[in-house]
Amino acid sequence: MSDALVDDLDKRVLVYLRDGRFFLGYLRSFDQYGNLTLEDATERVVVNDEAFADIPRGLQVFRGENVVLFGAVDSEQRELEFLRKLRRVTEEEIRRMEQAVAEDHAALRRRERLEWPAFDDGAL
Amino acid sequence: MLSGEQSSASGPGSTAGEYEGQAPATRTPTHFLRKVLGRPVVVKLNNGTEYRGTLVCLDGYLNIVLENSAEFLNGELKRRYGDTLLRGSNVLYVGTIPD
Amino acid sequence: MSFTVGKGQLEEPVELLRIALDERVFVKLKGDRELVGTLHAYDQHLNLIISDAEETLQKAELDEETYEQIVRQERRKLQLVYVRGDTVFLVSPLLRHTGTFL
Amino acid sequence: MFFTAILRTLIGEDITVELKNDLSIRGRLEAVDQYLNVRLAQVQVHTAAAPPVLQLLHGSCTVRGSCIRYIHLPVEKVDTELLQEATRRVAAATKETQTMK
Amino acid sequence: MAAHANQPSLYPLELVDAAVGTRVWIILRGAREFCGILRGFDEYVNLFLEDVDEYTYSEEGIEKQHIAQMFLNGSQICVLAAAPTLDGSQQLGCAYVPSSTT
Repeated sequence: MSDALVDDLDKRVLVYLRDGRFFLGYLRSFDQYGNLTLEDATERVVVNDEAFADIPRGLQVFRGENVVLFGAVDSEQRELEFLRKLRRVTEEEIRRMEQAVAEDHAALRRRERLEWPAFDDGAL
Repeated sequence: MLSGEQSSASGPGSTAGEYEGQAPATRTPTHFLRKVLGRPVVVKLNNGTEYRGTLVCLDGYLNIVLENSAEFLNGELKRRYGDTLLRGSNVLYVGTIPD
Repeated sequence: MSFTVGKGQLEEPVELLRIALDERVFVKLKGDRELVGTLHAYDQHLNLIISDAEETLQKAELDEETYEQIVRQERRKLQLVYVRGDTVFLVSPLLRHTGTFL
Repeated sequence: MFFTAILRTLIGEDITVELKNDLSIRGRLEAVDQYLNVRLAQVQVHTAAAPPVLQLLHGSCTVRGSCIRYIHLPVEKVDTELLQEATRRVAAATKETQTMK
Repeated sequence: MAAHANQPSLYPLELVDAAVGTRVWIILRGAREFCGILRGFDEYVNLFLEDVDEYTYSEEGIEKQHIAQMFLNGSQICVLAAAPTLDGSQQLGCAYVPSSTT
Protein backbone atom coordinates (compact mmCIF):
# COMPACT_ATOMS: atom_id res chain seq x y z
CA MET A 1 0.00 0.00 0.00
CA SER A 2 2.70 2.48 1.00
CA ASP A 3 4.44 1.80 -2.32
CA ALA A 4 1.31 3.03 -4.02
CA LEU A 5 1.06 6.07 -1.73
CA VAL A 6 4.57 7.18 -2.64
CA ASP A 7 3.13 8.00 -6.07
CA ASP A 8 1.08 10.76 -4.45
CA LEU A 9 4.05 12.46 -2.74
CA ASP A 10 4.61 16.08 -3.81
CA LYS A 11 1.45 15.95 -5.90
CA ARG A 12 -1.47 18.27 -5.38
CA VAL A 13 -4.07 16.23 -3.46
CA LEU A 14 -7.57 16.53 -2.11
CA VAL A 15 -8.16 15.43 1.51
CA TYR A 16 -11.73 14.66 2.61
CA LEU A 17 -12.23 14.64 6.38
CA ARG A 18 -14.78 12.80 8.48
CA ASP A 19 -16.44 16.10 9.47
CA GLY A 20 -17.11 16.74 5.77
CA ARG A 21 -14.40 19.38 5.17
CA PHE A 22 -12.14 19.43 2.12
CA PHE A 23 -8.50 20.48 1.93
CA LEU A 24 -6.30 20.93 -1.13
CA GLY A 25 -2.51 21.09 -0.99
CA TYR A 26 0.77 19.40 -1.78
CA LEU A 27 1.27 16.04 -0.05
CA ARG A 28 4.67 16.18 1.61
CA SER A 29 4.58 13.14 3.89
CA PHE A 30 2.52 10.31 5.35
CA ASP A 31 3.13 7.51 7.86
CA GLN A 32 1.80 4.04 8.70
CA TYR A 33 -1.14 5.52 10.64
CA GLY A 34 -2.31 7.42 7.59
CA ASN A 35 -1.35 10.77 9.12
CA LEU A 36 -0.75 13.27 6.32
CA THR A 37 0.99 16.63 5.93
CA LEU A 38 -0.10 19.10 3.27
CA GLU A 39 1.95 22.14 2.32
CA ASP A 40 0.33 25.31 0.97
CA ALA A 41 -3.01 23.89 2.04
CA THR A 42 -6.33 25.58 1.45
CA GLU A 43 -9.68 24.59 2.85
CA ARG A 44 -12.34 24.61 0.15
CA VAL A 45 -15.71 25.53 1.63
CA VAL A 46 -18.72 24.90 -0.60
CA VAL A 47 -22.26 26.03 0.15
CA ASN A 48 -25.34 24.71 -1.65
CA ASP A 49 -23.25 23.44 -4.57
CA GLU A 50 -23.28 26.98 -5.98
CA ALA A 51 -20.52 29.00 -4.31
CA PHE A 52 -17.16 28.23 -2.76
CA ALA A 53 -14.21 29.91 -1.07
CA ASP A 54 -10.60 28.81 -0.66
CA ILE A 55 -9.26 29.62 2.79
CA PRO A 56 -5.45 29.55 3.13
CA ARG A 57 -4.33 27.17 5.90
CA GLY A 58 -0.56 26.98 5.29
CA LEU A 59 1.08 23.76 6.47
CA GLN A 60 -1.51 21.28 7.73
CA VAL A 61 -1.10 17.96 9.53
CA PHE A 62 -4.07 15.57 9.47
CA ARG A 63 -4.57 12.77 11.92
CA GLY A 64 -5.13 9.57 9.97
CA GLU A 65 -8.31 8.50 11.72
CA ASN A 66 -10.07 11.70 10.61
CA VAL A 67 -9.27 11.24 6.93
CA VAL A 68 -12.01 9.55 4.88
CA LEU A 69 -10.07 9.61 1.64
CA PHE A 70 -7.43 11.48 -0.28
CA GLY A 71 -6.23 11.46 -3.84
CA ALA A 72 -4.41 13.39 -6.53
CA VAL A 73 -6.23 16.27 -8.20
CA ASP A 74 -3.69 17.53 -10.70
CA SER A 75 -6.03 18.03 -13.58
CA GLU A 76 -6.49 21.58 -14.84
CA GLN A 77 -9.51 20.47 -16.80
CA ARG A 78 -11.32 19.22 -13.66
CA GLU A 79 -10.51 22.47 -11.86
CA LEU A 80 -11.85 24.53 -14.78
CA GLU A 81 -15.06 22.47 -14.84
CA PHE A 82 -15.44 23.12 -11.14
CA LEU A 83 -14.92 26.87 -11.63
CA ARG A 84 -17.54 26.89 -14.39
CA LYS A 85 -20.17 25.35 -12.12
CA LEU A 86 -19.45 27.17 -8.87
CA ARG A 87 -18.93 30.84 -8.13
CA ARG A 88 -15.85 31.87 -6.14
CA VAL A 89 -16.64 34.18 -3.24
CA THR A 90 -14.71 35.65 -0.30
CA GLU A 91 -14.34 33.91 3.04
CA GLU A 92 -16.71 36.42 4.69
CA GLU A 93 -19.34 35.80 2.06
CA ILE A 94 -19.15 31.99 2.34
CA ARG A 95 -19.43 32.19 6.13
CA ARG A 96 -22.57 34.32 5.79
CA MET A 97 -24.04 31.75 3.41
CA GLU A 98 -23.16 28.91 5.79
CA GLN A 99 -24.85 30.77 8.62
CA ALA A 100 -28.04 31.21 6.58
CA VAL A 101 -28.16 27.49 5.74
CA ALA A 102 -27.59 26.55 9.40
CA GLU A 103 -30.45 28.83 10.50
CA ASP A 104 -32.83 27.25 7.97
CA HIS A 105 -31.97 23.83 9.37
CA ALA A 106 -32.47 24.98 12.94
CA ALA A 107 -35.90 26.42 12.09
CA LEU A 108 -36.95 23.13 10.51
CA ARG A 109 -35.78 21.19 13.55
CA ARG A 110 -37.62 23.47 15.93
CA ARG A 111 -40.86 22.85 14.01
CA GLU A 112 -40.17 19.13 14.03
CA ARG A 113 -39.76 19.15 17.80
CA LEU A 114 -43.04 21.00 18.33
CA GLU A 115 -44.89 18.32 16.41
CA TRP A 116 -42.93 15.27 17.47
CA PRO A 117 -40.75 15.23 20.56
CA ALA A 118 -37.91 13.05 19.34
CA PHE A 119 -36.75 10.20 21.52
CA ASP A 120 -33.21 10.68 22.67
CA ASP A 121 -31.41 7.38 22.71
CA GLY A 122 -28.23 9.01 23.86
CA ALA A 123 -25.84 6.25 23.02
CA LEU A 124 -26.14 6.55 19.27
CA MET B 1 -41.72 -5.60 32.18
CA LEU B 2 -39.64 -7.00 34.96
CA SER B 3 -41.64 -6.76 38.10
CA GLY B 4 -41.91 -8.87 41.18
CA GLU B 5 -38.43 -10.23 41.04
CA GLN B 6 -36.99 -8.19 43.84
CA SER B 7 -36.82 -11.30 46.00
CA SER B 8 -34.52 -13.06 43.52
CA ALA B 9 -31.79 -10.51 44.12
CA SER B 10 -29.36 -13.06 45.43
CA GLY B 11 -29.10 -15.50 42.56
CA PRO B 12 -27.39 -18.87 42.38
CA GLY B 13 -23.93 -18.98 43.84
CA SER B 14 -24.24 -15.78 45.78
CA THR B 15 -23.51 -16.65 49.36
CA ALA B 16 -23.78 -14.37 52.30
CA GLY B 17 -20.48 -13.11 53.56
CA GLU B 18 -18.19 -10.16 54.04
CA TYR B 19 -15.83 -8.88 51.37
CA GLU B 20 -12.42 -7.77 52.39
CA GLY B 21 -9.81 -6.56 49.98
CA GLN B 22 -9.70 -8.23 46.58
CA ALA B 23 -12.98 -9.65 45.44
CA PRO B 24 -12.95 -13.45 45.61
CA ALA B 25 -12.66 -15.25 42.28
CA THR B 26 -16.28 -16.33 42.49
CA ARG B 27 -17.29 -12.67 42.37
CA THR B 28 -15.56 -11.58 39.19
CA PRO B 29 -17.61 -10.46 36.19
CA THR B 30 -16.07 -13.33 34.21
CA HIS B 31 -17.20 -15.88 36.75
CA PHE B 32 -20.71 -14.51 36.56
CA LEU B 33 -20.72 -14.93 32.78
CA ARG B 34 -19.56 -18.55 33.05
CA LYS B 35 -22.27 -19.18 35.58
CA VAL B 36 -25.11 -17.91 33.41
CA LEU B 37 -24.17 -20.06 30.39
CA GLY B 38 -27.21 -22.06 29.36
CA ARG B 39 -29.53 -19.79 31.33
CA PRO B 40 -32.02 -17.16 30.12
CA VAL B 41 -30.43 -13.73 29.98
CA VAL B 42 -31.14 -10.22 28.80
CA VAL B 43 -28.42 -8.59 26.69
CA LYS B 44 -28.71 -4.85 26.20
CA LEU B 45 -26.77 -3.10 23.46
CA ASN B 46 -25.40 0.43 23.65
CA ASN B 47 -28.22 1.70 21.42
CA GLY B 48 -30.85 0.48 23.89
CA THR B 49 -31.97 -2.64 21.99
CA GLU B 50 -32.55 -5.64 24.24
CA TYR B 51 -32.19 -9.30 23.38
CA ARG B 52 -33.72 -11.96 25.61
CA GLY B 53 -32.79 -15.59 25.13
CA THR B 54 -30.70 -18.49 26.34
CA LEU B 55 -26.98 -17.78 26.56
CA VAL B 56 -25.29 -20.43 24.41
CA CYS B 57 -21.72 -19.16 24.48
CA LEU B 58 -19.56 -16.07 24.58
CA ASP B 59 -15.92 -15.05 24.16
CA GLY B 60 -13.47 -12.52 25.57
CA TYR B 61 -14.65 -9.80 23.20
CA LEU B 62 -18.15 -10.29 24.62
CA ASN B 63 -19.41 -11.69 21.34
CA ILE B 64 -22.50 -13.62 22.38
CA VAL B 65 -24.68 -16.35 20.90
CA LEU B 66 -28.26 -16.52 22.13
CA GLU B 67 -30.77 -19.27 21.45
CA ASN B 68 -34.53 -18.69 21.03
CA SER B 69 -34.07 -14.98 21.41
CA ALA B 70 -36.35 -12.01 20.98
CA GLU B 71 -35.46 -8.41 20.20
CA PHE B 72 -37.08 -5.59 22.16
CA LEU B 73 -36.86 -1.85 21.59
CA ASN B 74 -38.37 0.41 24.24
CA GLY B 75 -40.05 -2.65 25.75
CA GLU B 76 -41.75 -3.54 22.46
CA LEU B 77 -41.17 -6.94 20.82
CA LYS B 78 -39.62 -6.35 17.40
CA ARG B 79 -38.47 -9.71 16.16
CA ARG B 80 -37.73 -13.31 17.11
CA TYR B 81 -34.58 -15.21 16.25
CA GLY B 82 -33.44 -18.83 16.52
CA ASP B 83 -29.72 -18.60 17.09
CA THR B 84 -28.21 -15.16 16.92
CA LEU B 85 -24.69 -13.82 17.21
CA LEU B 86 -24.34 -10.41 18.87
CA ARG B 87 -21.16 -8.42 18.25
CA GLY B 88 -19.35 -7.81 21.54
CA SER B 89 -18.39 -4.21 20.84
CA ASN B 90 -22.03 -3.14 21.15
CA VAL B 91 -22.86 -5.04 24.34
CA LEU B 92 -23.73 -2.82 27.31
CA TYR B 93 -24.72 -5.49 29.81
CA VAL B 94 -25.70 -9.11 30.29
CA GLY B 95 -28.28 -9.62 33.02
CA THR B 96 -30.16 -12.53 34.48
CA ILE B 97 -33.88 -13.00 33.97
CA PRO B 98 -36.03 -15.42 35.95
CA ASP B 99 -36.44 -18.88 34.34
CA MET C 1 -9.49 -13.10 29.17
CA SER C 2 -10.63 -16.57 28.37
CA PHE C 3 -14.08 -17.42 29.52
CA THR C 4 -14.97 -19.25 26.36
CA VAL C 5 -17.14 -22.08 27.46
CA GLY C 6 -20.05 -23.46 25.50
CA LYS C 7 -22.41 -26.27 25.07
CA GLY C 8 -22.72 -28.70 22.22
CA GLN C 9 -20.76 -27.95 19.10
CA LEU C 10 -20.44 -24.20 19.63
CA GLU C 11 -17.32 -23.30 21.57
CA GLU C 12 -16.82 -19.81 20.18
CA PRO C 13 -19.66 -17.44 19.29
CA VAL C 14 -18.15 -16.72 15.89
CA GLU C 15 -18.37 -20.45 15.08
CA LEU C 16 -22.07 -19.86 14.55
CA LEU C 17 -21.00 -18.25 11.28
CA ARG C 18 -19.01 -21.30 10.21
CA ILE C 19 -22.18 -23.35 10.55
CA ALA C 20 -24.04 -20.67 8.60
CA LEU C 21 -21.66 -20.64 5.60
CA ASP C 22 -23.54 -21.03 2.31
CA GLU C 23 -26.80 -20.42 4.18
CA ARG C 24 -29.14 -17.45 4.26
CA VAL C 25 -28.40 -15.09 7.13
CA PHE C 26 -30.07 -12.02 8.58
CA VAL C 27 -27.67 -9.21 9.46
CA LYS C 28 -28.52 -6.09 11.45
CA LEU C 29 -26.21 -3.15 10.82
CA LYS C 30 -25.64 0.30 12.27
CA GLY C 31 -27.84 3.06 10.90
CA ASP C 32 -31.11 1.06 10.74
CA ARG C 33 -29.89 -1.21 7.97
CA GLU C 34 -30.75 -4.89 7.60
CA LEU C 35 -29.51 -7.47 5.14
CA VAL C 36 -30.75 -10.90 4.17
CA GLY C 37 -28.33 -12.85 2.00
CA THR C 38 -26.10 -15.89 1.60
CA LEU C 39 -22.95 -15.93 3.73
CA HIS C 40 -19.70 -16.89 1.98
CA ALA C 41 -16.89 -15.58 4.23
CA TYR C 42 -16.35 -14.05 7.65
CA ASP C 43 -13.54 -13.28 10.09
CA GLN C 44 -13.22 -12.55 13.81
CA HIS C 45 -14.14 -8.86 13.30
CA LEU C 46 -17.40 -10.03 11.70
CA ASN C 47 -16.29 -8.74 8.31
CA LEU C 48 -18.63 -10.61 5.96
CA ILE C 49 -19.03 -11.45 2.31
CA ILE C 50 -22.65 -11.89 1.35
CA SER C 51 -24.35 -12.55 -1.98
CA ASP C 52 -27.89 -12.24 -3.39
CA ALA C 53 -28.73 -9.88 -0.59
CA GLU C 54 -31.64 -7.58 -0.06
CA GLU C 55 -30.90 -4.53 2.04
CA THR C 56 -33.63 -2.74 3.95
CA LEU C 57 -32.97 0.76 5.17
CA GLN C 58 -35.32 2.49 7.61
CA LYS C 59 -35.35 6.22 7.11
CA ALA C 60 -37.08 8.69 9.39
CA GLU C 61 -37.98 11.68 7.27
CA LEU C 62 -39.71 14.95 7.87
CA ASP C 63 -42.67 15.77 5.69
CA GLU C 64 -41.88 19.24 4.32
CA GLU C 65 -45.51 20.39 4.50
CA THR C 66 -46.99 18.85 7.61
CA TYR C 67 -43.68 18.51 9.51
CA GLU C 68 -44.72 15.01 10.44
CA GLN C 69 -42.11 12.37 10.88
CA ILE C 70 -42.57 9.47 8.51
CA VAL C 71 -40.63 6.22 8.61
CA ARG C 72 -39.83 5.12 5.09
CA GLN C 73 -38.32 1.80 4.03
CA GLU C 74 -35.87 1.70 1.18
CA ARG C 75 -34.96 -1.65 -0.34
CA ARG C 76 -32.27 -2.58 -2.79
CA LYS C 77 -30.57 -5.69 -4.12
CA LEU C 78 -26.87 -6.30 -3.53
CA GLN C 79 -25.36 -8.98 -5.77
CA LEU C 80 -22.10 -9.55 -3.90
CA VAL C 81 -20.81 -7.35 -1.10
CA TYR C 82 -18.11 -7.16 1.49
CA VAL C 83 -19.65 -5.86 4.73
CA ARG C 84 -17.32 -4.12 7.16
CA GLY C 85 -17.50 -5.84 10.56
CA ASP C 86 -17.58 -2.73 12.73
CA THR C 87 -21.06 -1.82 11.43
CA VAL C 88 -22.53 -5.23 12.36
CA PHE C 89 -24.84 -5.52 15.38
CA LEU C 90 -25.97 -9.10 14.92
CA VAL C 91 -25.94 -12.04 12.54
CA SER C 92 -28.60 -14.72 12.66
CA PRO C 93 -28.78 -17.79 10.38
CA LEU C 94 -32.31 -17.85 8.97
CA LEU C 95 -32.62 -21.65 8.78
CA ARG C 96 -32.09 -21.82 12.51
CA HIS C 97 -34.99 -19.53 13.27
CA THR C 98 -37.42 -21.52 15.33
CA GLY C 99 -39.95 -18.86 16.24
CA THR C 100 -41.95 -16.58 14.01
CA PHE C 101 -39.85 -14.14 12.07
CA LEU C 102 -41.68 -10.86 12.38
CA MET D 1 -5.45 -10.57 7.20
CA PHE D 2 -7.86 -13.09 5.70
CA PHE D 3 -10.05 -10.38 4.20
CA THR D 4 -7.00 -8.49 2.95
CA ALA D 5 -6.06 -11.66 1.08
CA ILE D 6 -9.58 -12.04 -0.30
CA LEU D 7 -9.69 -8.45 -1.56
CA ARG D 8 -6.18 -8.72 -2.99
CA THR D 9 -7.42 -11.43 -5.37
CA LEU D 10 -9.57 -8.68 -6.90
CA ILE D 11 -6.72 -6.27 -7.64
CA GLY D 12 -7.16 -4.92 -11.16
CA GLU D 13 -10.95 -5.36 -11.07
CA ASP D 14 -13.56 -2.61 -10.97
CA ILE D 15 -15.25 -2.32 -7.60
CA THR D 16 -17.57 0.16 -5.90
CA VAL D 17 -16.72 1.30 -2.40
CA GLU D 18 -19.70 2.52 -0.40
CA LEU D 19 -18.73 4.71 2.54
CA LYS D 20 -20.48 5.10 5.87
CA ASN D 21 -21.40 8.65 4.84
CA ASP D 22 -23.38 7.15 1.88
CA LEU D 23 -20.82 8.22 -0.72
CA SER D 24 -20.10 5.65 -3.45
CA ILE D 25 -16.81 5.59 -5.32
CA ARG D 26 -16.10 3.36 -8.27
CA GLY D 27 -12.63 2.53 -9.51
CA ARG D 28 -10.10 -0.15 -10.36
CA LEU D 29 -8.70 -1.80 -7.22
CA GLU D 30 -5.01 -0.99 -7.01
CA ALA D 31 -3.96 -1.97 -3.48
CA VAL D 32 -5.34 -3.24 -0.15
CA ASP D 33 -3.49 -3.21 3.18
CA GLN D 34 -3.94 -5.07 6.47
CA TYR D 35 -6.41 -2.44 7.77
CA LEU D 36 -8.46 -2.91 4.60
CA ASN D 37 -7.55 0.58 3.47
CA VAL D 38 -8.21 0.54 -0.24
CA ARG D 39 -6.57 2.33 -3.15
CA LEU D 40 -8.59 2.82 -6.31
CA ALA D 41 -7.43 3.97 -9.75
CA GLN D 42 -9.50 5.86 -12.29
CA VAL D 43 -11.94 6.90 -9.60
CA GLN D 44 -15.45 8.04 -10.37
CA VAL D 45 -17.74 9.46 -7.73
CA HIS D 46 -21.27 8.66 -8.74
CA THR D 47 -23.53 9.39 -5.83
CA ALA D 48 -26.15 11.89 -6.99
CA ALA D 49 -25.73 14.17 -3.97
CA ALA D 50 -21.93 13.88 -3.81
CA PRO D 51 -20.06 17.09 -2.93
CA PRO D 52 -18.85 18.72 -6.18
CA VAL D 53 -15.33 19.05 -4.82
CA LEU D 54 -14.90 15.29 -5.19
CA GLN D 55 -15.14 15.69 -8.97
CA LEU D 56 -11.63 17.15 -8.73
CA LEU D 57 -10.23 13.69 -7.97
CA HIS D 58 -8.22 12.55 -10.92
CA GLY D 59 -6.40 9.23 -11.04
CA SER D 60 -5.85 7.27 -7.84
CA CYS D 61 -7.55 7.75 -4.52
CA THR D 62 -6.93 6.13 -1.12
CA VAL D 63 -9.93 5.30 1.08
CA ARG D 64 -9.61 4.61 4.80
CA GLY D 65 -10.88 1.14 5.69
CA SER D 66 -12.74 2.25 8.81
CA CYS D 67 -14.91 4.62 6.72
CA ILE D 68 -16.16 1.83 4.47
CA ARG D 69 -19.62 0.28 4.86
CA TYR D 70 -19.73 -2.05 1.84
CA ILE D 71 -17.55 -2.96 -1.08
CA HIS D 72 -19.61 -4.11 -4.04
CA LEU D 73 -17.65 -6.92 -5.69
CA PRO D 74 -17.83 -8.22 -9.26
CA VAL D 75 -19.89 -11.45 -9.07
CA GLU D 76 -18.19 -13.11 -12.03
CA LYS D 77 -14.72 -12.65 -10.49
CA VAL D 78 -15.47 -14.36 -7.18
CA ASP D 79 -15.79 -18.11 -6.69
CA THR D 80 -18.03 -18.31 -3.63
CA GLU D 81 -17.39 -22.05 -3.20
CA LEU D 82 -13.66 -21.40 -2.94
CA LEU D 83 -14.31 -18.54 -0.57
CA GLN D 84 -16.30 -20.77 1.78
CA GLU D 85 -13.60 -23.44 1.70
CA ALA D 86 -10.96 -20.86 2.56
CA THR D 87 -13.13 -19.49 5.36
CA ARG D 88 -13.54 -22.97 6.85
CA ARG D 89 -9.77 -23.53 6.63
CA VAL D 90 -9.00 -20.22 8.33
CA ALA D 91 -11.59 -20.90 11.03
CA ALA D 92 -10.05 -24.33 11.73
CA ALA D 93 -6.53 -22.86 11.85
CA THR D 94 -7.64 -20.08 14.22
CA LYS D 95 -9.26 -22.62 16.50
CA GLU D 96 -6.06 -24.69 16.54
CA THR D 97 -3.85 -21.77 17.56
CA GLN D 98 -6.39 -20.91 20.28
CA THR D 99 -6.35 -24.40 21.78
CA MET D 100 -2.54 -24.37 21.66
CA LYS D 101 -2.59 -21.28 23.87
CA MET E 1 0.25 15.01 40.93
CA ALA E 2 1.07 12.69 43.85
CA ALA E 3 -0.12 14.28 47.06
CA HIS E 4 2.92 13.86 49.27
CA ALA E 5 5.91 11.53 49.29
CA ASN E 6 5.06 9.87 52.64
CA GLN E 7 1.36 9.63 51.93
CA PRO E 8 0.24 6.34 50.52
CA SER E 9 -1.36 7.01 47.12
CA LEU E 10 -4.70 5.45 46.34
CA TYR E 11 -5.09 4.05 42.88
CA PRO E 12 -8.50 4.42 41.23
CA LEU E 13 -8.99 0.66 41.13
CA GLU E 14 -8.28 0.44 44.87
CA LEU E 15 -11.19 2.78 45.36
CA VAL E 16 -13.38 0.53 43.23
CA ASP E 17 -12.13 -2.44 45.27
CA ALA E 18 -13.11 -0.66 48.47
CA ALA E 19 -16.63 -0.29 47.09
CA VAL E 20 -17.07 -4.05 46.62
CA GLY E 21 -20.00 -5.26 48.70
CA THR E 22 -21.63 -1.83 48.84
CA ARG E 23 -24.42 -0.25 46.81
CA VAL E 24 -22.97 1.86 44.01
CA TRP E 25 -24.29 4.35 41.50
CA ILE E 26 -23.03 4.11 37.93
CA ILE E 27 -23.53 6.81 35.31
CA LEU E 28 -22.98 5.72 31.75
CA ARG E 29 -22.44 7.48 28.47
CA GLY E 30 -25.89 8.29 27.18
CA ALA E 31 -28.94 8.76 29.33
CA ARG E 32 -28.53 5.67 31.47
CA GLU E 33 -27.74 5.00 35.13
CA PHE E 34 -27.52 1.94 37.31
CA CYS E 35 -27.81 1.47 41.04
CA GLY E 36 -26.81 -1.89 42.49
CA ILE E 37 -24.56 -3.86 44.83
CA LEU E 38 -21.02 -4.17 43.47
CA ARG E 39 -19.89 -7.77 43.79
CA GLY E 40 -16.72 -7.71 41.71
CA PHE E 41 -14.82 -6.14 38.86
CA ASP E 42 -11.91 -6.85 36.54
CA GLU E 43 -8.99 -4.92 35.01
CA TYR E 44 -11.29 -3.33 32.38
CA VAL E 45 -13.63 -2.20 35.17
CA ASN E 46 -16.27 -4.52 33.83
CA LEU E 47 -18.58 -4.92 36.80
CA PHE E 48 -20.51 -7.75 38.39
CA LEU E 49 -23.57 -6.23 40.04
CA GLU E 50 -26.48 -7.61 42.01
CA ASP E 51 -29.96 -6.29 42.78
CA VAL E 52 -29.63 -3.65 40.08
CA ASP E 53 -32.06 -0.92 39.11
CA GLU E 54 -31.52 0.46 35.63
CA TYR E 55 -32.77 3.97 34.92
CA THR E 56 -33.23 5.18 31.35
CA TYR E 57 -34.02 8.83 30.83
CA SER E 58 -35.83 10.31 27.88
CA GLU E 59 -38.18 13.16 27.10
CA GLU E 60 -41.05 10.77 27.87
CA GLY E 61 -39.77 10.30 31.42
CA ILE E 62 -37.79 7.80 33.43
CA GLU E 63 -37.97 4.10 32.74
CA LYS E 64 -36.89 1.76 35.51
CA GLN E 65 -36.01 -1.91 35.19
CA HIS E 66 -34.82 -4.34 37.84
CA ILE E 67 -32.18 -6.97 37.11
CA ALA E 68 -31.12 -9.54 39.72
CA GLN E 69 -27.53 -10.00 38.56
CA MET E 70 -25.59 -8.47 35.71
CA PHE E 71 -22.31 -8.11 33.91
CA LEU E 72 -21.84 -4.45 33.00
CA ASN E 73 -19.41 -3.52 30.23
CA GLY E 74 -16.79 -1.15 31.65
CA SER E 75 -16.23 0.72 28.41
CA GLN E 76 -19.44 2.74 28.74
CA ILE E 77 -18.97 3.80 32.37
CA CYS E 78 -18.47 7.52 33.07
CA VAL E 79 -18.88 7.69 36.85
CA LEU E 80 -18.88 5.11 39.61
CA ALA E 81 -19.91 6.54 42.96
CA ALA E 82 -21.48 5.54 46.25
CA ALA E 83 -25.23 5.06 45.84
CA PRO E 84 -27.40 8.16 46.32
CA THR E 85 -28.59 8.53 49.90
CA LEU E 86 -32.24 8.39 50.83
CA ASP E 87 -32.28 11.96 52.20
CA GLY E 88 -32.23 13.23 48.62
CA SER E 89 -28.99 15.18 48.86
CA GLN E 90 -27.92 13.34 45.72
CA GLN E 91 -30.43 12.41 43.09
CA LEU E 92 -30.42 9.90 40.32
CA GLY E 93 -30.72 11.58 36.99
CA CYS E 94 -28.90 14.75 37.95
CA ALA E 95 -26.33 14.12 35.23
CA TYR E 96 -28.96 13.85 32.52
CA VAL E 97 -29.48 16.86 30.28
CA PRO E 98 -32.38 16.48 27.84
CA SER E 99 -31.24 16.88 24.24
CA SER E 100 -33.82 19.58 23.54
CA THR E 101 -32.07 22.02 25.87
CA THR E 102 -28.78 21.77 24.03
